[in-house]
Amino acid sequence: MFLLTLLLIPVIAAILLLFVHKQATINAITIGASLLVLSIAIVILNVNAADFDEQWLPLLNSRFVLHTDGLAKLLVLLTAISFPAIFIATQKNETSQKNIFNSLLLFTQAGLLGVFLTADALAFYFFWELALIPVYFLCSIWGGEKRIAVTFKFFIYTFLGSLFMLIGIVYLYMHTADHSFAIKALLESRLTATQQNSVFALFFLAFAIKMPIFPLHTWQPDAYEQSPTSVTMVLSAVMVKMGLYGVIRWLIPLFPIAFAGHANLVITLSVIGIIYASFIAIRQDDLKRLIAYSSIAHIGLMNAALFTQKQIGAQGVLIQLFSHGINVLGLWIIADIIEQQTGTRSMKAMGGLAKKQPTLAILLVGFAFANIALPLTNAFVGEFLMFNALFQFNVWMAALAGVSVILAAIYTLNMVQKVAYGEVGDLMQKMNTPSKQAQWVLMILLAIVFITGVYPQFLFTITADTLQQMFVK
Amino acid sequence: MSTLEILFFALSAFALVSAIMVLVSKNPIHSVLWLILVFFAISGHYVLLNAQFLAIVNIIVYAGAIMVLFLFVIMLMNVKEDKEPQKKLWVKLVGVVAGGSFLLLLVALVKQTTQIEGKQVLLKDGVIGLIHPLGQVLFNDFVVPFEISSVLFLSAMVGAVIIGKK
Amino acid sequence: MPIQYYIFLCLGLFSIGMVGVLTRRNAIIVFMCIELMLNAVNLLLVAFSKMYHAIGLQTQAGSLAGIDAQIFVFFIMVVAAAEVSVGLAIIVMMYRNVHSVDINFLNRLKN
Amino acid sequence: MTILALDWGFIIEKLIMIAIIVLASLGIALYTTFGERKVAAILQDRPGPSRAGPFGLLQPLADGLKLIMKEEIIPNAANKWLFILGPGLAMTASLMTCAVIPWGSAVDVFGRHVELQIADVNIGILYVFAVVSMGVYGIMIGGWASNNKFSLMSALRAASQAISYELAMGLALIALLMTTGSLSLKTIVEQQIQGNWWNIVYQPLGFVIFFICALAECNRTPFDLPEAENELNFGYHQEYSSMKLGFYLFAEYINMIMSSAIMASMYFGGYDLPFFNEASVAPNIAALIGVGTLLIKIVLFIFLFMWIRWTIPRFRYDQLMNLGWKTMIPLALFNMLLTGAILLAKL
Amino acid sequence: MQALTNKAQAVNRKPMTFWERLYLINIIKGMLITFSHMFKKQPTIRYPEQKREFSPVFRGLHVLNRDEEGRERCTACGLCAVACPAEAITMEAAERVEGEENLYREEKYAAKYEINMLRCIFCGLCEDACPKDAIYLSETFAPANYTRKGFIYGKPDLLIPNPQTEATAFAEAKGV
Amino acid sequence: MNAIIVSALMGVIMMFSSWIFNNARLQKIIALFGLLFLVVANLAQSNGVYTFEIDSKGMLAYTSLGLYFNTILFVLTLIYVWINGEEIEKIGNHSADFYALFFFILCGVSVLTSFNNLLMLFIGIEILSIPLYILTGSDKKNLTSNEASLKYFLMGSFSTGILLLGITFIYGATGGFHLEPPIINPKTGLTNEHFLLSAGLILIFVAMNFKVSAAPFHFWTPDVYDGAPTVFTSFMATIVKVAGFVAYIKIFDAEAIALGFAWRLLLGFVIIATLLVGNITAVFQRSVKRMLAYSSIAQAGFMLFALYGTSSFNNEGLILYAVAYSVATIGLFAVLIKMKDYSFESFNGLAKKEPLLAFVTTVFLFSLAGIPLTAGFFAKYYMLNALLLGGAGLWLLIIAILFAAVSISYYFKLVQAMYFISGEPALGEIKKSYIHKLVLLAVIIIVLGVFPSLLINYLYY
Repeated sequence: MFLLTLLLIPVIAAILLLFVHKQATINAITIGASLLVLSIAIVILNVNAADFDEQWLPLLNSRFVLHTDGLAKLLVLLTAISFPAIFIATQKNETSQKNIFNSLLLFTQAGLLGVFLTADALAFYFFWELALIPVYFLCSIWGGEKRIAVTFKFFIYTFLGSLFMLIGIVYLYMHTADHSFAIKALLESRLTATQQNSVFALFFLAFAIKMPIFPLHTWQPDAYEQSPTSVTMVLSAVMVKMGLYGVIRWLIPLFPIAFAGHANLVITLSVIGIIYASFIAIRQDDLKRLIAYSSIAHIGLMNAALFTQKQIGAQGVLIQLFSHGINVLGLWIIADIIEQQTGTRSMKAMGGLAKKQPTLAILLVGFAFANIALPLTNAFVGEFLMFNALFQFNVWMAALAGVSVILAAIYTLNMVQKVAYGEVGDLMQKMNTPSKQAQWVLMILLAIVFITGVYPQFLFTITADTLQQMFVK
Repeated sequence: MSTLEILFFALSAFALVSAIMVLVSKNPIHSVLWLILVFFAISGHYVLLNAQFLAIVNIIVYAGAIMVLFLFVIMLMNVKEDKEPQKKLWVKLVGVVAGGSFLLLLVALVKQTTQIEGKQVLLKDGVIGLIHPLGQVLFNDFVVPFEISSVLFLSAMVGAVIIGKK
Repeated sequence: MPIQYYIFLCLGLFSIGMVGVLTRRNAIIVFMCIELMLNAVNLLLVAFSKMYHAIGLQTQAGSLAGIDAQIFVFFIMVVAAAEVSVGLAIIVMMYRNVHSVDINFLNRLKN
Repeated sequence: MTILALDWGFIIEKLIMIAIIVLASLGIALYTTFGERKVAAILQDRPGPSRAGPFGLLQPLADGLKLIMKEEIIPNAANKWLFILGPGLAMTASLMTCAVIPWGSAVDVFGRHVELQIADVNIGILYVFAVVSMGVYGIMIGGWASNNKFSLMSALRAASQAISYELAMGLALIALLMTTGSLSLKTIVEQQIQGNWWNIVYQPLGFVIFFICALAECNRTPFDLPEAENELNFGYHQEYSSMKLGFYLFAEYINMIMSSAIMASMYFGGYDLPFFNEASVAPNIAALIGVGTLLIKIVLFIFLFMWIRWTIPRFRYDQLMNLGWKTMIPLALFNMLLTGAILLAKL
Repeated sequence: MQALTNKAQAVNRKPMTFWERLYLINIIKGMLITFSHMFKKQPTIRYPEQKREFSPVFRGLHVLNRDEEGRERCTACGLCAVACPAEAITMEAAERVEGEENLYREEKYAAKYEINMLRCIFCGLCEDACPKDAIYLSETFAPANYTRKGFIYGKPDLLIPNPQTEATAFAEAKGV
Repeated sequence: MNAIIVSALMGVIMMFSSWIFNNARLQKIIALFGLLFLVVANLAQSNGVYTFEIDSKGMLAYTSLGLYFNTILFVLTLIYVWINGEEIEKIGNHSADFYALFFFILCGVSVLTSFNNLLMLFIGIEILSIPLYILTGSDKKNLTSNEASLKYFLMGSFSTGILLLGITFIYGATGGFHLEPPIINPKTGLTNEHFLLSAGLILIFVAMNFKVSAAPFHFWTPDVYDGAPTVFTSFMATIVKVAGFVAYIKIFDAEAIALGFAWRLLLGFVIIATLLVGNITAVFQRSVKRMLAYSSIAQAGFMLFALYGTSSFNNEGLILYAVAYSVATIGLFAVLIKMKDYSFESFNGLAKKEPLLAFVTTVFLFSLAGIPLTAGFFAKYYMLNALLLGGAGLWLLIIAILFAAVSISYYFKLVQAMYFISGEPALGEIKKSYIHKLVLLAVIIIVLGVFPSLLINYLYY
């Protein structure tokens, strides 16, 4: 029951919001609900909550199961942190029909939590889509000029991917002994190598699109750019993690042979993606696009590390899942503050943030360091472990991927340079002090960045069981 | 060649030629008349097969009622030869080729079917074409479809009224 | 008479009807060709019926084998009559409005 | 050669009979035209044709001669083949009906046992229906081929009228067939001879419907819309002349004779002379008496036809259709249901 | 207005009763009426053989009369032409010459005497007007003709046969 | 038998009520009660209460599946009439006659769900088709309606001809019309001996594809659906189509196994062609009505999956698909009727003006697109299951999925128009109660989208 409340709170709050029109109440409900979720998430971290297990579709032998393990806890925590952060940081933003906007975001949250918590393949698919559809509406209604086409592309891509996954699920379902969707049952379905290969491809397509991995990434920069920033935050902080979550939760245990067999290919693609995204990020003028491409690069690295099948790589990825979310969230919030106040995303028009708003500039620099994965920041530990694994897997790959660190440094610092330093741009003149709440949120996030950077052990502890499961064979 | 065979081939040739004339005739009225001849030929076949009831019903229903309606409608519309819409030549060619290949395919299929090899059709004899056994079977074994077909007629009637009313 | 002869004859008639449906544009003629097809089917059914009757008679005198096909033919005729009434009503309705029985009348207008 | 193995005697017998019946029908038809004029005259208080021969008895011959001698005209714009086919069809269809009518019981001629019926098919009535439905074509084709709008209109009227009333006619007959259980006219007649009553007693309503429909089928007044002079000039045979016109006229009269014969056979005992014991005379004589009886019945019916013609005015077209569809068919259905109910009750 | 007869009836607009709507009774009534005519006397007269009696006042074709000796009575006085309302009569007079006494009764006679039968209305006024009893209307009527000219009757057509020379014809013409 | 007799009787009652009562409202109420009665009668039979005990001599065979389909289709018709009653009244002044035709169609439906003899199949299909020809042409002054009706009629009769030839061949091969699995040695499969039988089956296959508008025999569908009055298109595309599928499954469940691999190949080809034609063409349509016509072809492609194998998923899937697809389509057409014109542009900004209506429409579209939480998802899911259990290769599933994704593009075009493009919607007058009826449909879809067992469980009771 306890786990179910995690899903119910956002859903109930979302439905409530549909009937509320007063700005203050809207904010109160939204933030209250998300904070409630956060508190429960923190409780779960320490208490092992009992599984929620109910009959759902008796004919299909599908059960509604919510189950926590380290991976789930970690990502639930990330989600639970992200949403209040987003809501608080953006609560002053002017949005038409804010109640619906927030309501849809809360639905997304429920979907995401469901994805991370469920232990039933069919329910997993359900939540996967549930997380997507509100985003489609959010982006299409409140997005930028080209929102309709771009969001549609995004939607089609991800939906198509998920449909492939659905076939995979159906296929697996058919090969379980008693036709069940439960993960345990799926794990017991021993597929032959060829079967594994094909089903692996179906699943991986869905995850690869979500992450996204080169060459399936084309939807991402456009979508990030055109979406309203709150949504972009959700997308890049949490949603992309769905892909990696899927790889860890489904691909590795279910298709070990295929997983190993495809490692070279996937890692190559990932590395190409890393380099490619980094180079493009360097050339970007648009702040949001820059962050987007940087995100592609980071996710690519995580994916590559996962496919090395090395324990340290996996450990790194597990940490980085959380860290990257926090970092990127911070960057987005700052980018949003700037955009909200200056009305531009072009870095050319910026500059001199440090002079106008030193606090904000400091925060920006902090998150930028985390993005480059400087030591002491949270990302350092993860990236270090991941490179280690890559190095063990293939030196050349590691070397190539290593280039990305340098590139990341180039574009991130370039961004900091353009935004924070130099002459105060015309538009920058309009810059006011961001709201108290936003500043607090950023500070807390930055605090998390450094705390986990210095003391990553707590993340290791949470994910230890997952890691053990992955490599117990 | 026995009389029956001569009759069979004569009627078949007659039917086929008339059927082709239905297609070829430009004037719709001529088509109708040729079609009536086809029906007569088919009725002749029925007689040959000793399906008397069907032979006569065929004439009453098809030649007597249906074709009169056709003729009636064509005359009512006064469709003239020169007003007759024509399809393009290639469409016609494609149609002929399609029909021809359909025929060839099925004929080839039938030729290779071993199941019916040497099976003979009983001509002239047999009581099943007579009205008495037919009536018995129709009202015993086939009474349900018979009754249900009344729904068909009702709907056709309602429909004709709906469509026919101004 | 071998059953094949009947099958070939009926297939011939059926195909002629089909060609008519495909090549003619006058709705009435197309409809007539459909009737021709139905008739070909009827004849074939009767031929089959008599084939099975012959087989039935070999095993049992006075057998009524094959009679169901003739009843089927009867139903086909009857249904065809109902269909014709509706069909001609539709054709007349169309004629009233467009003064044509061309099945592609509207397409012709579009071109 | 199986062709030669046929029963030649049988064929010759039938051929002779066909010849006799056809010629007789033609003769009767010829004299029916005369009768028509005479009856019309009598009903209108005048003597009618009386010049040619005693009482004008040769008048029909003169008329026939005149028709044959007249000039053949085929209109330029007419469809020649169909123009010729039309009257031919009409005539053929009318004459074909007589094949199934039992003209009398059997006679013995030169040692042969000859049934006075061309063909005793077990679907006799259906055959009649089939042939009658063919008759419409003669009118339609002729009317259309004339390329005259009056002819065409008239042909259309004839066709729709025929179709409309054929339905009610069939339904009325079904009720009769339910009681007789046979479609063969011979059987029906024999049932009436052996039974106590003629079918008219069991099926009065059916007979009335059948009779009215027969009037319509023969295009007789009050249903002679196809020939409504005031609207359509002369009707479907407007463009016809000479013997082709004659064929149409003959066809009409032959239809009348045949429908009278059928009605007589089905409802009035056919060649059955009531209160007369056939066994008391030689079979041949009895058969001849039967033929005579039937002929008398036919003549009476024809007289009835004419009597109606000279009494009742023509219907309007919508009245005709209303009568057919809204009165006759429901009535026939009702009759059928009633018969069925009674039959069931008797079971 | 006073009705002349009592046959007029007001139009009955009552809806027909069931039996009336069946029409059958009326049809049978009508048929009985026609049937009853079968037994009525036929008024037909078979014409050339049988002829209808003329009424006593019948006025037919004109006849120019002669006296007992066969002489024409007409003296061409013109009174008949004057009296004729349809102006159908024309005549030309001539004087009797020597030797013609057996032909004409008076000194003056009609050389030409024509009646246009297409104009004549057979009123008989000419007969009334004639002082000499020369013209009177017979009991026959003008036969058909192919031309208009044929209907202009001259003296040869009108004169009654000579009782002296053609006694039988005269008697026949007189219809006695 | 209950359903057949009651529906025929109700048809007659409606016929008479057309001239007894001159009040369209009353007629609608009678029709609704008649439908209710029909549902009750059918349920009674499902529970073993045979009001009319008639020995059909093997012509009809009642299965729980058939009766269940009856119930579903009757309820759908009930809903359809309940929502669209007023629109039906607007077309001519024959509403009672139209209801009568509906009842006759339902009679045909109940024949098609329970036939056990090819003769009954033939009669059932004809009872189903003839009223449809008329409904299509019922907008008498409208040229497109006329032409649609004519085309539908000609194509329908043509396919009937082919069906009959197929039946004849089967008769020639088996000597009977009963639906029995032909005796074919599964080891040797089809040999020369069975050519007649297979030819017959293939011809029936072609004819049935005509009836359910599967490619390449679909070409009449867009014109007919487009030309017919929109209310009736809604009826045709849903209830009638589903009935066609029920019959289709019934025939080929029994007979198709005989064809073995060839059958799979053939069906696979038809499925792919149908999906291809339906989806790709639908993308390029400018009129929503035409788009829905093509989409119904595409959906037929999905329903064809139910024919692929012999698992229980076939029937369950078809039930779900029938309901999901029909409810959504009825709902969409009900919305479409209220639009002044059928272009996509006319939906612009609907969400602003009528948010509830827009939401409901979105639910319908989602269901058609097969998005989770709507009934359409489970429908597609079951079909995929059926396909896999039927032994289809993954490739077929992947093609199906690709086309499902394509279908998103045209369904979402409407969503985009409603929500994301501002404009004045060309919406006619619409009553609150009308929208509430549609909300009920949406609720059905969502409830079934979460708990599809609600529907399927009944099959096994």
